[in-house]
Amino acid sequence: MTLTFTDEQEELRASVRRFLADKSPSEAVRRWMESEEGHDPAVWRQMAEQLGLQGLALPEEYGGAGYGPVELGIVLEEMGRALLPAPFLSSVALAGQALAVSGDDAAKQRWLPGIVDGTRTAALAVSEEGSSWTLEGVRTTATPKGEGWALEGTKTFVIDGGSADLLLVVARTDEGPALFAVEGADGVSRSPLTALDPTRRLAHVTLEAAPAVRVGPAGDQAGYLRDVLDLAIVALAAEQVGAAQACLDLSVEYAKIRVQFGRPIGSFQAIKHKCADMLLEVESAKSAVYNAASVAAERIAGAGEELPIAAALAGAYCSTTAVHAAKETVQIHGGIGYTWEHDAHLYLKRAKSSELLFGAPAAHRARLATLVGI
Amino acid sequence: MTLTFTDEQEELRASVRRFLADKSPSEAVRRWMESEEGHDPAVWRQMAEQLGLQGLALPEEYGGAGYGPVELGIVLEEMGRALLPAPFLSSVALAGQALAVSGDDAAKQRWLPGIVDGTRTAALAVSEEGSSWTLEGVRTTATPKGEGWALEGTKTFVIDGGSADLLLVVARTDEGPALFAVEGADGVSRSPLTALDPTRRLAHVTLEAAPAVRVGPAGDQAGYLRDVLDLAIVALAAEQVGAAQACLDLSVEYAKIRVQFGRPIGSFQAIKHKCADMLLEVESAKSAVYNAASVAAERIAGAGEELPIAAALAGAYCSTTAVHAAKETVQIHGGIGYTWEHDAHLYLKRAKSSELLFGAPAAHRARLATLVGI
Amino acid sequence: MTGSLTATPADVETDEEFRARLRAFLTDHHPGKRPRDVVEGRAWHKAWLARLFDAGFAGPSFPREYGGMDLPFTRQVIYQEEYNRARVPGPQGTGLGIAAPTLVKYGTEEQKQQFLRPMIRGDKVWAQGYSEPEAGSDLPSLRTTARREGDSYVVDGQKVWNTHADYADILFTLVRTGTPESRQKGITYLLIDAHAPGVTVRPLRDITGGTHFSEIFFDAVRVPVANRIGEENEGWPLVRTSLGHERAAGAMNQAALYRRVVTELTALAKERGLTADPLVRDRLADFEVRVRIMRYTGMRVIADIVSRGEPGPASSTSRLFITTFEQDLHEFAVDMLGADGLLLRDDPRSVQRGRWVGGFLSTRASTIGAGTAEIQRNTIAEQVLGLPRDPAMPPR
Amino acid sequence: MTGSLTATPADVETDEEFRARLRAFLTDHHPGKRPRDVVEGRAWHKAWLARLFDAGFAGPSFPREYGGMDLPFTRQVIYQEEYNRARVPGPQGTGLGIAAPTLVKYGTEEQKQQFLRPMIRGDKVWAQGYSEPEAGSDLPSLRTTARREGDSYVVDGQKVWNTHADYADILFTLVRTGTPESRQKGITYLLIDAHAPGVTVRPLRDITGGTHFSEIFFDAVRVPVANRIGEENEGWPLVRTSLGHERAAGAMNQAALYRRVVTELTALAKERGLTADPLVRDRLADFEVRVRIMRYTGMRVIADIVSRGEPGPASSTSRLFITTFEQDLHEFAVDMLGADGLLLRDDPRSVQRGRWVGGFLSTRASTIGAGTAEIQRNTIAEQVLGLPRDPAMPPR
Repeated sequence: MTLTFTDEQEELRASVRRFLADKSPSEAVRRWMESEEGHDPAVWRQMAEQLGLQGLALPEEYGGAGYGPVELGIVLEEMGRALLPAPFLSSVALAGQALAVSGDDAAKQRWLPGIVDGTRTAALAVSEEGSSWTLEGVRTTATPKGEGWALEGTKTFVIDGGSADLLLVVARTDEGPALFAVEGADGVSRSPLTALDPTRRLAHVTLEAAPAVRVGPAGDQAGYLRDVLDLAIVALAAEQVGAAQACLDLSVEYAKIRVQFGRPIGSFQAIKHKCADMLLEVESAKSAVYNAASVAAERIAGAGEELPIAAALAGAYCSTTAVHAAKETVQIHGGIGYTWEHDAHLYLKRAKSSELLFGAPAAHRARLATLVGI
Repeated sequence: MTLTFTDEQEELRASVRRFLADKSPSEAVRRWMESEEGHDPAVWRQMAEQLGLQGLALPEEYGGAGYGPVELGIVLEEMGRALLPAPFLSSVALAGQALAVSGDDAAKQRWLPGIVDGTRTAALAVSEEGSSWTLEGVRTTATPKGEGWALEGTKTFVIDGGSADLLLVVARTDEGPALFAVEGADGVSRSPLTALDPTRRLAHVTLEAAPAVRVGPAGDQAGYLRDVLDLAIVALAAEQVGAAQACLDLSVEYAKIRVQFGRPIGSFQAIKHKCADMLLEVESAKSAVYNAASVAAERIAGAGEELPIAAALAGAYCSTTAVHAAKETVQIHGGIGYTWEHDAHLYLKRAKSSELLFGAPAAHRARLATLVGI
Repeated sequence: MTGSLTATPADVETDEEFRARLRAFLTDHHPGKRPRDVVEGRAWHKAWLARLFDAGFAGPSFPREYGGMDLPFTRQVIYQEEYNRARVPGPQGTGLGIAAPTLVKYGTEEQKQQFLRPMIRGDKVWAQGYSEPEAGSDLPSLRTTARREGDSYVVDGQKVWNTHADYADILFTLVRTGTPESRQKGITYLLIDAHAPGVTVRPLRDITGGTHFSEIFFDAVRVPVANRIGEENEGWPLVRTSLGHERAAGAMNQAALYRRVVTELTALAKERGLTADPLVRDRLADFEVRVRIMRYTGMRVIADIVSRGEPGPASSTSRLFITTFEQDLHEFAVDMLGADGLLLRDDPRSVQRGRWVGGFLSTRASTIGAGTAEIQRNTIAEQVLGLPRDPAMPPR
Repeated sequence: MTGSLTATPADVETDEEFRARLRAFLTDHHPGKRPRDVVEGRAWHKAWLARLFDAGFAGPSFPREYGGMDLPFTRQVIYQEEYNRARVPGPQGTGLGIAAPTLVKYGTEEQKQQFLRPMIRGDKVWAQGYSEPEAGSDLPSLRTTARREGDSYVVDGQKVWNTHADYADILFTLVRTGTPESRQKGITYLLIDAHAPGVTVRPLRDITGGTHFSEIFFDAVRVPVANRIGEENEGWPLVRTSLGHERAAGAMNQAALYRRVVTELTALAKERGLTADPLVRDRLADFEVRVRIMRYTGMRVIADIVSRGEPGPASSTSRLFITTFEQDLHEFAVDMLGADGLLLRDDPRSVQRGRWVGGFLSTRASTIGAGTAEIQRNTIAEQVLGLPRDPAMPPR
């Protein structure tokens, strides 16, 4: 288990941070979050072409760099910090990793190269109405039809589900839940959701006899699906930690310069103690997510049996940390933190949204309790 | 509903406070808490003879003054504040009120006068091993035997159960739970418990064919027993509020005089904010318990259907408030608060003990949820 | 206009008769649903307030000579209970709650005659001009200046966080007339015509995406000296004009409001089958505890005022209690709803038109506006508990 | 005595061989159960430490010339892991953890030769004399004085909160040699013979009812100037001697300890059927989360030290994390057990000999001793985050 970073990894972090500071500063985030597309396609292309970020953690045989969840986590942490609006989490971390661990060579061959070079995007559709990020809650059905399958059901809160070229849909079969690839508009209707976080697009997807291809090797009972869900949780947790760190940084900076009663507000104990508690939580969240990313890497290498535990732990702790940090950031900034112009609310909305998309902290803890035998 | 006090009630509070400051200062509390008896019999007599406290809230026809739970609450608040070690809660508030609402004239005639004049004490035995302050948890049985009944079972955490002249025991009959009076040693074995709070005596009581008299009018299915339990919870909540106020007072006083870094620690925001939060909780707890006492008074007068709700609410909130106040008092006092010599730990022990004796806050909230239809 | 008042004077009417009469009026004349359109809504609101006034039911705590009802405190409480129960719109702007008591206490007879009646009738909407971008919690450091020129002051500067300023007629404003370092000792209280030349009001977009607040810019605005309340440089104490009774009644209103909200949240939880989860039940029960305590505390404060003439320490912590409560409640509601709780008002699938997530955002202001929660705790500690001031703080 | 060390030098032994050799020693020579009697227990403890030393397994981080093992840091971690796993008693007193690094850094060669070996072997027990009744969190205000008289200092004053002082041989003590107002600039670091005339050690009863701390009274105690570490009036920087590596290893030990404790608490909850309650499960899961994070953070700090030579900011918050964790954990355990959780060790019906309620009381000290949680937060904010100091605080 590695909990510290190599020089190469630190260099990756630095270059992603530079890139995002340059290409996706706050003004750009705000411009694109209010746009139709929701993100800057030029930046998306540059990410792929200049930095190769989309392929960084995807297999070399499909054009990727073959790194793993640790490096992906570094990238996501920086994207969370910059609040980058882009289909990176959805297409690369969720769908890309899902394909990569599917064991289905045909599917990988067919879709990974496009994800890797950024020319195509994919989304992972798990949640349904009234359910959350679990296999148990899936009611969408898949029935064999001709050479392929037909899907019937409704998926919701699909991240970037409105724009993705490929939808990877978890659906029930007689043999249990499995993953299906849906392309094209046949039997698929997508509608955007108007939700809290303006920097992330969510969609409602209705499937009516939608033609689909099963993803996963023949005979496999989709045992890897739990990994798919857990890898998504770990990826989101990395983003959350980056956002929490950004909140802490904003708060500390502001507390140093904002003067009230003739002194910087950071000289008041109330502000100091808030910042100290944020640091404690941010550092603890880093421990949780670096461990989880490290276990995820082992999992991809065929070991890492602790992944469900590590993911549940990171999901529970990092969610809470990010929301708390964002709330404190608004509070420490006072009136200015309540304005649309300041970024505090963007972090708050991202954090609160992320906290609930893949299961609330209590749900993660409940799963953890079962996993560790409580 | 009355939520403020009359001049007469304020005078009662002042005289009880004076009496306790005079007769039961900290040194006396400490002396008696380490004694065999656990309290000062002389002070107990003076409370009865000079102030008539034991009879204050008990019916006039048995020698009491005929006041009710509001006045009793005032007395208990002051006793909580002074950490008085005496069988007042057990004998007067628990057993005395139980008899008073039993509707059983013979029982009242037989036992109330002794409780009122302080010559005899009584205890109320509800909890059993693994259970708490509920009727559902009672497994002790009562079977008819001759003119009376025979009790079989084990009661625990009986407040002042070791020294009480009379034990009022909740036991099961074929018709449901009922209250029974047990006097004498026949079939009764009592052993003291060594527990957290040194200012309150607790006992474990084993009943083996113990002869008992049923308390309660013939034909009644002991419907008043829920009131008995609720009156106890309200009484304890009053004590808790008094203790919490004492903690706040101690903390504020100390914060004004203790100098660190060349200034009183009360000038630091961290200490100020702790004290402000304590005040908020103490005042809120007062609202809860004054309401509960007022509803209890209505209940005794035949109305007050909200008593179960008011008691559960007061039990939940006041318990938490007292424990929090006591923990903060230790913390604010720093090293000195960790010494045996300072009273902070006595409040902490009393508060933690009281929090758990009649059901933990979450149990009160669960009951409240059911009562209000959540 | 005061006819209806004197026709049924308080001394011949019992409290319960008064309650019945008010309730009947509010029921019979209930203005119905507010029009959706903002401008129409304001006109509708104004018409309601005028009708209320004309029937003698406006300004319960204010003197009759200025159009108020001059009710004894117990009857003010009844008034608030019934008003709240009827769910009719309250005053527009913040004049009645904040400026009016100041005017009554510090205004000249001419000022009271001129300003109070149109304010109470709702003909003129008042908004506050206190906060500034640089002077947030530290109000005494405000920088908007007023320079005396003959019979006028010339005002320059910027205010922010002004609710209702975008449609207000009069801005009650704090300005600096002393030296820049004069703090509390150089502040003057002015009533500024919001329509005067040089006044610009700009809506401020907040984190909810809405514009509930404005910024006000003063560019050489001329204000008659006659519009000064109190003396020059002596405006600071006016800010602290005790709202004791109003505040107590306000707390009761909040308690009644949140009583409804908790009931609605519980109903929502049950409807969605969420109360099967003991963690949800425990939290809901905790809100039930707190919302009831909110009411008991309000009653206790009122009872103390009635019986002793002043509220006890409980009144000092009410606001902190309520603001933290409303933040916790709305956030919990979103959490309880899970991802569905994230949908905003505009989404057709949103839960109850996104009220909970909207409340999650808007209640962030609860612990910031009108003194942050941190400043409130300082004040409670110092003024109620008597803890010593921070030696590095400017004198109060 | 150093024979066994040189027989298997680190450079010819792999980490795993070292681990195996240490584990074998600790297993084969495990001293068994500590005698109940306090005095016997201390002698038993001393004998174990001497055996450990004589086998070359004492003082992992200290130079060999003074009897230590001089292990590279990775191997110190292995040492701590195995030591902790074996559940054998650690050092007596607080010398090895606190005074020894100070001596190594600031002591003269003579002092190191004289003091380190007997300390590492456990022949001499060391206890700290820093805190005073009036100087709690504000250590620079300490008042115990040392007056120079020829080759001696004459020490007068009182210390408090001294663990192990009741059986210590040497007290490492801070005394004032400057003016009463000199604060950090007038403090000197002295080693005082605990058996010298004029030293009185009095056990202090604490809230647990036990005597885990003592008070120390100095009444004209003569201390040779040779026992001064560093220069006169320059003792203050010695207090801050970085314990970096030891602290990281200590945090790992705590994590390992609490790993066991959480497992035991969970087992207790299951045994009593309490995990059926989702509220209990949720809390237990939260402790599971936190105790695992404690370990990951420890590993992360160690990994940073190994790879970069210094710990990151995570090391600054470890103590706060652990102390609040241990308070929460013990209080929750009592709550979970209900009234049964109130029974003390001496009660035959107590749950697990009252360990949880005992921990509830003793962990109250966790956020007080060695700097309150409030002071810790100040320090983190100022020294790690760079927030400005309170202008009304004395300079650091």
